[in-house]
Amino acid sequence: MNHLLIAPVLLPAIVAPFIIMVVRHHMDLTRIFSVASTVLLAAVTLALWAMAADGTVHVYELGDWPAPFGIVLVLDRLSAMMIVLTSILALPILLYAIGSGWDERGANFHALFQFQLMGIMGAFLTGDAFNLFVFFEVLLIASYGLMIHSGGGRRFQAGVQYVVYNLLGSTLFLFALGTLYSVTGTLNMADLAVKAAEMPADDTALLRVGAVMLLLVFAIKAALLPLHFWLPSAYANAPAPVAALFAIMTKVGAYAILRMFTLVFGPDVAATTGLSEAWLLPAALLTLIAGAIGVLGSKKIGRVAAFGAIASMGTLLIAISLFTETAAAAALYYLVHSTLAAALLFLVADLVVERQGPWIFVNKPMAQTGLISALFFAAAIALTGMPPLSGFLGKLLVLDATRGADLAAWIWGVILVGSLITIIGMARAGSILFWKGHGLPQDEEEPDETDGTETGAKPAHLPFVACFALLGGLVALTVFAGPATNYAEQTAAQLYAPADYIQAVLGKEAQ
Amino acid sequence: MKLLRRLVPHPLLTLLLTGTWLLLVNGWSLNSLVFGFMLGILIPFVTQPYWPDRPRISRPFKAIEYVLVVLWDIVQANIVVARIVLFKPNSERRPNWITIPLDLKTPEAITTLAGTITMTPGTLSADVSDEGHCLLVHCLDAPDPEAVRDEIKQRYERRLMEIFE
Amino acid sequence: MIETASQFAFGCFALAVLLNLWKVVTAPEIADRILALDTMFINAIALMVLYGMALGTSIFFEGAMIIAMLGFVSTVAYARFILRGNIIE
Amino acid sequence: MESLFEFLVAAFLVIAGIFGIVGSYGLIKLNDPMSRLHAPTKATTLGVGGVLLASLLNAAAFGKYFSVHELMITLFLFLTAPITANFIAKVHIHRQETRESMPSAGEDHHWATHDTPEDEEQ
Amino acid sequence: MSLFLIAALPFLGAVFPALLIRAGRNAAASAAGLTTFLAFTGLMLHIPAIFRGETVFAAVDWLPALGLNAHFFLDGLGFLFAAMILGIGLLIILYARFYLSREDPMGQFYSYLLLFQGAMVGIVLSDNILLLLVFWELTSLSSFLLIGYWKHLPEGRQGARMALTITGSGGLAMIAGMLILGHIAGSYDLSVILQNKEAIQSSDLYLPALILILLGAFTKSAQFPFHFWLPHAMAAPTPVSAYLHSATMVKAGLFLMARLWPVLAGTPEWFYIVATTGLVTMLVGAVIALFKDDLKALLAFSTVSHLGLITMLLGFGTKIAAVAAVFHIINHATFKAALFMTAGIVDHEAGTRDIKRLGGLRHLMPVTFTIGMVAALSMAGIPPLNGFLSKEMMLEEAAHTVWNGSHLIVPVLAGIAALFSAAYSFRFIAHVFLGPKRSDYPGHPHDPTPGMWIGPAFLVVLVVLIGLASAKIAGPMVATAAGAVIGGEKLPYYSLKLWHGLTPALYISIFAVVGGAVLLALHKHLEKIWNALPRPEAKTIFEAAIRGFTLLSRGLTEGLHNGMLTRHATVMVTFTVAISYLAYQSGILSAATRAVQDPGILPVVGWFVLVVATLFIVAKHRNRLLALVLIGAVGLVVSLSFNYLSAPDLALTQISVEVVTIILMLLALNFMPKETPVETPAFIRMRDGALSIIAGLGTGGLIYALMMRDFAFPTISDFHLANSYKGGGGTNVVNVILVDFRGYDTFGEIIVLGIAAVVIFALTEAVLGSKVRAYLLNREPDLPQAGDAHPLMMVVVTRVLMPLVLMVAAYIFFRGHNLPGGGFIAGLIAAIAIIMQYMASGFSWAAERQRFFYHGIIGSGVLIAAATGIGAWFNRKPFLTSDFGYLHWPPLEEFEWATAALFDLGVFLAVVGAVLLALESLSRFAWQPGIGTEHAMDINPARDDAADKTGTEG
Amino acid sequence: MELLVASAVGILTAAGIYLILRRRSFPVILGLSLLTYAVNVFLFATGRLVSGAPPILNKYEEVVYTDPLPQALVLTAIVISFGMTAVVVMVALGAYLSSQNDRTNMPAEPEGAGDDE
Ligand code: NA
Ligand code: NA
Repeated sequence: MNHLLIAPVLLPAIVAPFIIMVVRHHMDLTRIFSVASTVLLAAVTLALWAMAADGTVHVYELGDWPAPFGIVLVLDRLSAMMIVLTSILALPILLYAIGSGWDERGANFHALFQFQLMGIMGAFLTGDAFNLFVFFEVLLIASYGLMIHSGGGRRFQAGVQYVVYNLLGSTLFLFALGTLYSVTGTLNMADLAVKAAEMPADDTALLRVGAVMLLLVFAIKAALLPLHFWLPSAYANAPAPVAALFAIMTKVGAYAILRMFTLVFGPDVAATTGLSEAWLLPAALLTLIAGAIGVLGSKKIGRVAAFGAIASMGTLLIAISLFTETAAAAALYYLVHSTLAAALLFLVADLVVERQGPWIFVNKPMAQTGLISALFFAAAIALTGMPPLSGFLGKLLVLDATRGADLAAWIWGVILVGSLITIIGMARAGSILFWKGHGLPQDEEEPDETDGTETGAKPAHLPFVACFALLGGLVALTVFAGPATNYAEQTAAQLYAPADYIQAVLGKEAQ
Repeated sequence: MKLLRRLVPHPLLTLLLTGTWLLLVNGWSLNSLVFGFMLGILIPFVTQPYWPDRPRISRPFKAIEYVLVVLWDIVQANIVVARIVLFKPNSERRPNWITIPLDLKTPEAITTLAGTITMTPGTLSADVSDEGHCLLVHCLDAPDPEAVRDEIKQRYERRLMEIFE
Repeated sequence: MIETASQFAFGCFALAVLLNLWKVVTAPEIADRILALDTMFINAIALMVLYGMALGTSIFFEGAMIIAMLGFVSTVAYARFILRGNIIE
Repeated sequence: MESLFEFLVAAFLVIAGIFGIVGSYGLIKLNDPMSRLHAPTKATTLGVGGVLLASLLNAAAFGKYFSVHELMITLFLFLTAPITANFIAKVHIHRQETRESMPSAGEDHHWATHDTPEDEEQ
Repeated sequence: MSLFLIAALPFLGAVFPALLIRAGRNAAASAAGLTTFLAFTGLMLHIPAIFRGETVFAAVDWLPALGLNAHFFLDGLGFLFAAMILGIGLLIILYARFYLSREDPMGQFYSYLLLFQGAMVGIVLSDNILLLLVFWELTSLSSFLLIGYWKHLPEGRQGARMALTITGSGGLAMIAGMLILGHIAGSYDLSVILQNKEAIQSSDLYLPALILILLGAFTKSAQFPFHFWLPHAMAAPTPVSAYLHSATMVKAGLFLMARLWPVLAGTPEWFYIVATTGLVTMLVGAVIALFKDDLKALLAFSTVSHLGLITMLLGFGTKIAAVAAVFHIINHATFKAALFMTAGIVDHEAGTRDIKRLGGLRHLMPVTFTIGMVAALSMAGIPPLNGFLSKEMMLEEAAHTVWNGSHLIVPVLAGIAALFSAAYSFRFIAHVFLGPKRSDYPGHPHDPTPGMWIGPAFLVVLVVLIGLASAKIAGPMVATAAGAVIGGEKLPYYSLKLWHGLTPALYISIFAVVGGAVLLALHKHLEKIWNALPRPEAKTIFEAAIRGFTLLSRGLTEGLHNGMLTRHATVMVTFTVAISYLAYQSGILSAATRAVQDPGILPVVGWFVLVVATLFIVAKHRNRLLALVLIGAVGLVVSLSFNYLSAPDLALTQISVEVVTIILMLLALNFMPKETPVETPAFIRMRDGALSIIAGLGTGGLIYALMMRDFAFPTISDFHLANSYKGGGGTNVVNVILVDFRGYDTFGEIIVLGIAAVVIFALTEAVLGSKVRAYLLNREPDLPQAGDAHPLMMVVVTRVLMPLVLMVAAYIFFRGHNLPGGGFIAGLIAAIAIIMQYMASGFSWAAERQRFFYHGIIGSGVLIAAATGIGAWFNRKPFLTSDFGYLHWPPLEEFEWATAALFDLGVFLAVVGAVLLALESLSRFAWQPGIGTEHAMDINPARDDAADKTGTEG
Repeated sequence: MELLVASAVGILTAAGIYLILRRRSFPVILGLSLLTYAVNVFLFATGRLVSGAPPILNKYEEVVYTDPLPQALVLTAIVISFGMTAVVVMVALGAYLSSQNDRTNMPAEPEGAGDDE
């Protein structure tokens, strides 16, 4: 029983109310606490990662009630990886928000940010299906607040859509959980796994409905076509740091699919076979195409980033939808990559928007063009899966892992053609933004006078530090691709051998 | 004494609340009494800002008499109204507005009167005048509005004057 | 005897609820609808108490009390909305 | 003795039922809005009161314990029903009546519901 | 020098110029030149080993899971290319230093150039085809930057994007091809793949792999029909053109074909695809080149043609043809780089590269003329220059090639191509340098500084030397490289010399040279014919295609993701229903195990009320207030149903939440339209209705099916019932679940509420901080307002009611653990008590008397709940472990204490704070100056009369 | 009884979804409220229907209790959806006030920007 397991949830859960209560009116203090908490969170998650790396499944029984009767937290390689990814993503984004002044453009940014982290951490760590719902709601409601942070008509309208759409999703989640409980009499994920495996062969219809509704819920979060419609306007209208943080939100959906459909409704569970074969992969392929086409067809830089995120989710979901161990390993590597890459692209897009507005159109050279265009180039390379960054490696891994699939030719074709369209789209956006209208760049860069950076004391380099930190993450993921894929393989192996997980959670009661 | 007044701004309310607690827990025990009394002190203290002035009740025993009178009237009038509702054709009914000039001044007293009027069937307090000197009452069936007005003033307002002012 | 009377009362209040519903749906004026809904709340209180009595339990008491307490709040809110637009001003 | 209580409980229940139904019936039968307001606020209040008395008596006579908390419901109904009626009446006056259609407000100018901001400026 | 270092040096070199931007042009050029020189020197150190026929390896694992590893090797072929890349690179770096103007950002240029150089070196040194792919795509990216270097030129941007699109798509195809190839061979390492010719060529996947890989090679090497990007890439500065199109980028495709020659070549598929493509490209490029007036365009198409030539040679699949290909690669690199640089000099000095405006430069720029002439003659295939030698070898091989039974077709077409090749080469000399001096050059032509001509001059010297003493100078190199191409097998007999006797090749060659001269003489007439011919302009087609696709994408994207929530929700519901149905019908529904319960009268009445009210809401939803009133009825029935169905806690919660929700909605509705207009046509409403009914049938059917069956396994709540009192200390099992068994859910739940309030607060701040504030301050009520905002009766009753309701809240709170109730319901009730006060006396009046700040209440609620949970740590128990016990303080009776109550207090506070913060925020929207009063009630005769007496108020 | 509850869930769902598909934010919010009722009753009913057996432990006699767990889940769901409703109401209000328009569909964006070459 290691209390460290609850720390990723508790730390932000305590810091956020503290910020609200005590330092709400002192921006500097708020920032210090927010950053300190996030740094600490990163340290905690890294420690947990180290704990999980040897393959042990750690269980924390909340309220000292044994599973499946109480709620348990479960730390395995996958959840450890996800919480580390979240915290190391959060830190640069937070620095960006501070550096760009986004955090002062509305109230309570930092509290909501911490709450958002709390929700994500909770979702990754829980071993209980209903508790997963609760933490989905925590992260969603925080995201509603962040999404509309600093207001504005269009942002509110996009906010309405985002909230309504996700409320529909939450409702579906409850329908699914109700169905599963009503059939199996349990909510604990490991226990559900035991029950699903023992389900009588002549009584599968209702369990299947519950399972597939759950899959659809997660698919909404993961922006699977045709459930992805919430994403473009939400991401494109959200404040940039928020959109960047949202890069992990789609991954929550991907994570949940991986978790539930390996542990509970895995390939070996007779009662739920064939739930997704017919449609999940085709939908993922269409997601990738829709994202790629969106990148090419977008008129705003923010939407380019949003569709880029959708395209990357398409690739990720293709790998996940095969439900094989090797594909899962590829998916996990790609997941980390695409999170960092999408976040980077959102931040870079914001650097552009701050200087010349949201449209892909240029009428004046902007400050720091060189740096920004280099970052954009890097982000675009990463997201389109061009070498040398990890996107290319991820793409190769996915292609390699899918070669045995029935639809391999389709998968390859879609991934490669999708890449091409994305490349064309990114090249188009980049060349218009950074080349067109930029005659010969001035050596003397004018200080940036646009609003949002008017606070003199603000360190203007912080946004760039944040971007380079994310880029550094991508580079590290590229250079250390060997160890990274090794971890991904071990994680996938653990996922596809759920007996250990079940044993760890249910203890002696496991059969 | 001043401290006590600040701590227990509405002694009657404290008693009422203590009684309420005993009613709520539906039983009598020392624990309940002590706890109810604690809450009875705490809650008026917390809500004091919303009830800054203190209503005077000069003759509490008159209040008991008043309650009994009203209860009796309610029972009686209920039957009357039931008969009107059930058996009297709408065309024979004489609904009417009545204006009751008020001698009562304090809001608590006026409210009690208005409440009484509403709770006794057949009459209903609808409004007060813009400076609070008259009460607007609606009668379900009042062929003789003056009689109703006089009865209200006699039967209720007089007693309330004694209790409140 | 209590059993029969209780059935009678059940029937009366159930019918009353249906009459309220009729009024809620058909009344021409919003004030009448609010009134009918308020009456429905009160009839519901009666039904709850009756049901608790029939089962010999006091478990429904709080429900009834809270409806008595709060039904009024929403009625006043509706009315205030019509009167003033802003219900908290 | 028990049968007396039984009779009383039954009687209260019957009375309650009758007043309950009369109240809601009045809501439909009475033909003008202000009159309709009388029916429920009076009859229903006694209707519920009857049920509560029956319940109280029933518990006292036949239950395992003495139960008085039903009085709380009565207390709340008596406190709130006049306010409800007052507000619905005000809605009626506001929407259906004018200053002219109302009876005189005695020594004051008009009724509070018809008080408009312009009057306050005078 | 380690191959790693050789491959890495250019990349390091790419970093320095970027860092040295401010140090000046020379610094940037020197840094670039130095790193390239170092790499070149390092490469040269391997000469002995390479010429001994050895292969140098350097390997480190990168991504072993995939088989993508940093494995490098250096053999003859790699050496040849690396030498060209680095050697010509050095010359280009020198040339560019003088070519680029002061305004061009020099650091950027050298960074891009070295990035590109590194990618090229990487390609030719890779021993791993996945690694090769990495570098391959990098060349596409870096060439994109180089071609688009002059950002202000639209042609530059278009050319860059076109190049990226074409070569990028080829690269993507090649990824697939390489993955297949590696799959067949069982390894992605070239050294392994090259040993597996049999396996590869007999595999079913050979043809797909071949086609996909060739797509990559052909696009990169500008083979017909992908050739059109190359001329448009000429928008780049000339040093870039010279580099990319002589020795490097376009040669990458050739390199790849040569590299994989041992395992891919020799099959009919290879021959017909590769040789034919090469032949056609050679011909098409040569013909077009003759009619280009832009010097660089002429050279570009000539490059296309020569690339076709080499491709064709590789396509022949014979060893001797491979030797010829290697030899021509070297020769083409030398004369073409020189020619591009010459063209650049002309452009730089004369101010134009339009042949029509040039001529007679021989007099003004003798050095340039000499260099250009020699190089062009080599390109024309005139002896004794090196171009002649390899062209002869090509023609010789062509003369022996049978294409689909025909002995003539290849030699004839090759001869025609050679003819045009001679013609445009002559034109380059004649129309630029020869003829009379003109008076209308845009610039002032003269020979440039030596820095610019040293590079091409050096190359021209090579051109001559190789021509004259080919066996000595180029022989070993050709042998080594060709040996590598043919896979280390024994080289066939060949000799690199000028005179081979009267071979068919010589006749064709003579025909070509003479014919070329004739064509040049007839150029004016031919040009007329050419211009009259209809010919598809590849660029236009490509641009139209891309533009069309972009517009299509835009249409699809904007059309589908247009923020139509109605449509998006429709799709979502439809999809959900369809997929759920599929899942249902593919399973087996067991027989019902439970009996239907007979409903009494109450459930039927309740059901009826609920259904009528619900349907009526749908029918009347346009009247928003009415809909809210009806929602109240639905809420009431739901609450009663919970009560009836043994869930008193739910009933209490439902009814309290209901009240608060309605208040919230009424507050919002105040600002919004009171009616919803009819906007959707009837058929859409019908469709929505049908969809809704199907969804309703789905959920209704599902819950019915669930209710009619028992749990398949014993439910975990048996444990909760059994342990609620023993282990949780409470008899209300629902409450014990909430605060104990599943207290963590509740912890999350209060945080949701807290966040909701924080969000609402932030939103309010945002709205009131915007221009909306002015609108709100001046907003007139949209419905007539009644008088008497704070009625006397309401205020007085509230004063009594509020403490009573708070008392009830306390009661509900304390009994919750054992009887229906608990912190959440108590919190709602307490909040409603305060709302009553707000409604009675108004926001301003009540807020002034507000003693607690809601942010603080929420925060303390969450913190108390968290602290209660953490408290368990001191007991060495996990978070949220509860404890309870009994206390006896005489004279009081024994009573129970439970940490769950403290947790519940946290819940209580969070709920109170959240609800009130939300409502307070909403109330702030309505605040206008003068709206509040100093009095609790508007009318108070006691107050007014007292004031009258003292005369303080009128 | 089961049929009543199931049909109520179905009707509430259908009404809720129908309203969510309307074009103005207010009916959408009404629809969400109805849908919330539907899902809460659904979730509640997964514990099967029992009347008169609330899960309040009786120390004195052996009695049957209904399944308490779905009740706890519904309570959590009610609270969460209350928070969500509050937020969606406010966001919709913010959207309306900021753009004087309560349509849920986003208006087409002004053709603010030029095109590529
Ligand atoms: Na009355
Ligand atoms: Na415990």
